[in-house]
Amino acid sequence: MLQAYAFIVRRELRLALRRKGDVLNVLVFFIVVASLFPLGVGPEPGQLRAMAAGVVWIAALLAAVLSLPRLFAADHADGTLEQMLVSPQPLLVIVLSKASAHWLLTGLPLALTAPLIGLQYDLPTDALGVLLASLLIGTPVLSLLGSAGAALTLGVHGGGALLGLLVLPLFVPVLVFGAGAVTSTLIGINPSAHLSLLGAFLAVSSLIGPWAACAALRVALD
Amino acid sequence: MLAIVAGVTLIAVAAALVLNAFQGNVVFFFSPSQIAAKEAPLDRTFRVGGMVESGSLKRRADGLTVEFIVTDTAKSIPVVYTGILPDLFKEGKGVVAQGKLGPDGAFHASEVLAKHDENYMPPEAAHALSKAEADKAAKSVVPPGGNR
Amino acid sequence: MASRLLQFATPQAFFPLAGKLVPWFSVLAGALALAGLYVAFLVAPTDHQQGESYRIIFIHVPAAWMSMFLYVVMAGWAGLGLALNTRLSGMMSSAIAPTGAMFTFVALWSGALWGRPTWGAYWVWDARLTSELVLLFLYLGFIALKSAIPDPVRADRAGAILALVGVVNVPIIYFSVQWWNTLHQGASVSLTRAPSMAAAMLLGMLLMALAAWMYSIATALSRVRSIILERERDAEWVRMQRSAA
Amino acid sequence: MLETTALACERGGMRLFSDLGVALQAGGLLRVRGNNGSGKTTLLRTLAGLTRPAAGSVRWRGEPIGDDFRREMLFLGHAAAVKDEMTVSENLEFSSRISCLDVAESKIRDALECLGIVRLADLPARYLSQGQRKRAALARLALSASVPLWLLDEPFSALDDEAIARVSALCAAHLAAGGMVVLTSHQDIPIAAADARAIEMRG
Repeated sequence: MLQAYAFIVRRELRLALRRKGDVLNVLVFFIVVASLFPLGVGPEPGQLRAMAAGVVWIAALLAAVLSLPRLFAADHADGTLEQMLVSPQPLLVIVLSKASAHWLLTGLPLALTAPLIGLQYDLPTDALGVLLASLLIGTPVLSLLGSAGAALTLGVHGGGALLGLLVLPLFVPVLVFGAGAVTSTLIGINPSAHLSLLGAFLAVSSLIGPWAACAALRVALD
Repeated sequence: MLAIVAGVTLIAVAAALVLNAFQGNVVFFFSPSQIAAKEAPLDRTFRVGGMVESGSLKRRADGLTVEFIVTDTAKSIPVVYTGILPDLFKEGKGVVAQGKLGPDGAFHASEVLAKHDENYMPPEAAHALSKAEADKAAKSVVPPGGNR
Repeated sequence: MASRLLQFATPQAFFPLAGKLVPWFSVLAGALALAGLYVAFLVAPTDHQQGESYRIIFIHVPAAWMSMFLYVVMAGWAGLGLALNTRLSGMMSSAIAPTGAMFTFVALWSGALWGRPTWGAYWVWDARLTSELVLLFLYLGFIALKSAIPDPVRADRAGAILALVGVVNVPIIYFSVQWWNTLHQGASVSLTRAPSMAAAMLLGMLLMALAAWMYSIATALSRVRSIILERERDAEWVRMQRSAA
Repeated sequence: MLETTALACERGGMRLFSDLGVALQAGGLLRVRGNNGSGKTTLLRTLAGLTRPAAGSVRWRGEPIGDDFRREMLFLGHAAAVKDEMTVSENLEFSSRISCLDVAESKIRDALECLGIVRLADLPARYLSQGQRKRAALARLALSASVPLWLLDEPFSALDDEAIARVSALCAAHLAAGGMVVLTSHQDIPIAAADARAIEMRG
């Protein structure tokens, strides 16, 4: 089981690295969106610091939604997804390895670059640490629930926007606790409550997301 | 079978984390006693919460800066605020202010928040209630979240 | 008893039954609404703090209750359809969704209109209004997904999965917004938990809630009839129905 | 081994076939004939467990089909299931590993040799012709002797005569070794089989 998980993830990474563009596009999109806000809202440090967490988190959400359709679409088009469904591997393993690969290619890079953007927004160092922590806990949720959304809209006309409409409401708790953790450090409140709630939501999503993705894939390929 | 075990552990982890979030000293704001006991951060903005002491509201000559005293019936702290007070701000009612401790020991607020409660009842019942509230408020006030 | 009930599970058998029930529920909804409005505006006293503007509660609260109740019912029907592969359940969930979305929209607007006199702003990022807004997005997502998928069988199942994921998340979303709201808005010191509702006010609200419920059943049943006709249009019994009419 | 009872399938609300009973024993070959849209592919996908039947059931060794069944079944659909970004041998290696087949490098090359495309082994699949892609997909048959049930949807489409001969030889060998093959095809390709049967799908 674990072995199958490993080599499917390796296959996903190998495929992604052969199409470097996709991975970099998501990262550049994240940086561009996060850098647009000061241009739109004005460079006043106090203001930027207050909204930094929200901006970074929303940019991460949008970047994730942008990259979700590719999770299954290419394999669906050339028939390899169908082969995975008839293979002896439990569908849960396939969905989990796809979601993990998506996180390694989008969630993780976003989390690692976020502190740089936080500096742009004049965030103090301890807030940067909490920003990184909140993203590391929160971005897997984007991949887990996102994979369910991608499976539901597989092959559906207008999938991209529809996918956004489906998953963004489900990401509200991640945005609330993720951004909340950072802003609370700015006003002297201990962020542990936010981070542990974020972790709780991650645990719940790792239950709901894969179940929904498996059911949705079976429906999509019926 | 494995899926069920994984499912149960995930739910258990989620529940544990949620409980942990509540037990932790979830401070919405610091009470005047905590500030007096030096628990609040000195060089950083934080929030103070308590009751506005009746009769303590004073407006300075410049017409914009106000001073009032926030108390939790044990300790109290003077607050200085430049700006328009929210229309629900009343003496004797609860308030939360965000700002920093000044060198003069007063709390310089950058933001003052007030919130009305959701009780709806005819005027007569309200008078009876507010009289009871006043007596109770004098005895003890506990901010939500019960920090240690 | 169950076998007798099951025979209504096929769309063809359910179609005439729904037809008979719709008028009953509509009349019931109308009567309850009239009684509720009468109590709300003529019997219930004014409020000590907000005077007359609080009367919007008779629209806002029932609508909010219905918006959440209907989502659970919709998810229930959808889940049933997914598990038992019965077509009628999927149709019922599609029939309920628009009414649920409408009540959410009404709850949002009445909440906003109410916020104007009390909090001084049309839109207030209050926990209830915000989580209600997210609930509206969940409804719209469900309706959009089902209309985007051409094949009705797949649409029902995909919609069911989304509804089930949503129904688990609704309490979590409400809780997270509640938590976020108390921090943003600043938690004021809460004193005693006084009795919050006068008897007459409670009665008005319950009557309006029941009226809303009857209305939902009536609209859902009439909407499911049109869905059945649409889905079964090339079925034998529908053609006979049309030729007879 | 493989049997269906009162099987019925629908597509887009239209009933394709109903009350279909099929049984297949070791060494059995089943051809599924029928014109376009008669439900051949739907039947195969139902046997593979991809499509949920409207009524009836599919059983393997007396049990409803599930995870264990997929360990003993190979399904090749219309799509060649080959990734453009990966080379031919990488594709075969992945599809074999995911089917829990033992995948030594030499075995991969033998399988490609068996389908006559070993010289394309290190070429990204993007550059293959339609027929070559089909051969790359069918190369898995050469590695799947240990998989009892083969479900092949139009295995001979887009293949030239030489490839057709190679594939039918593979099928014959599999049947002789006690395996089972269910295939749909418009061409009547002779395959030596002890117990060969056919069903006609009426549209």
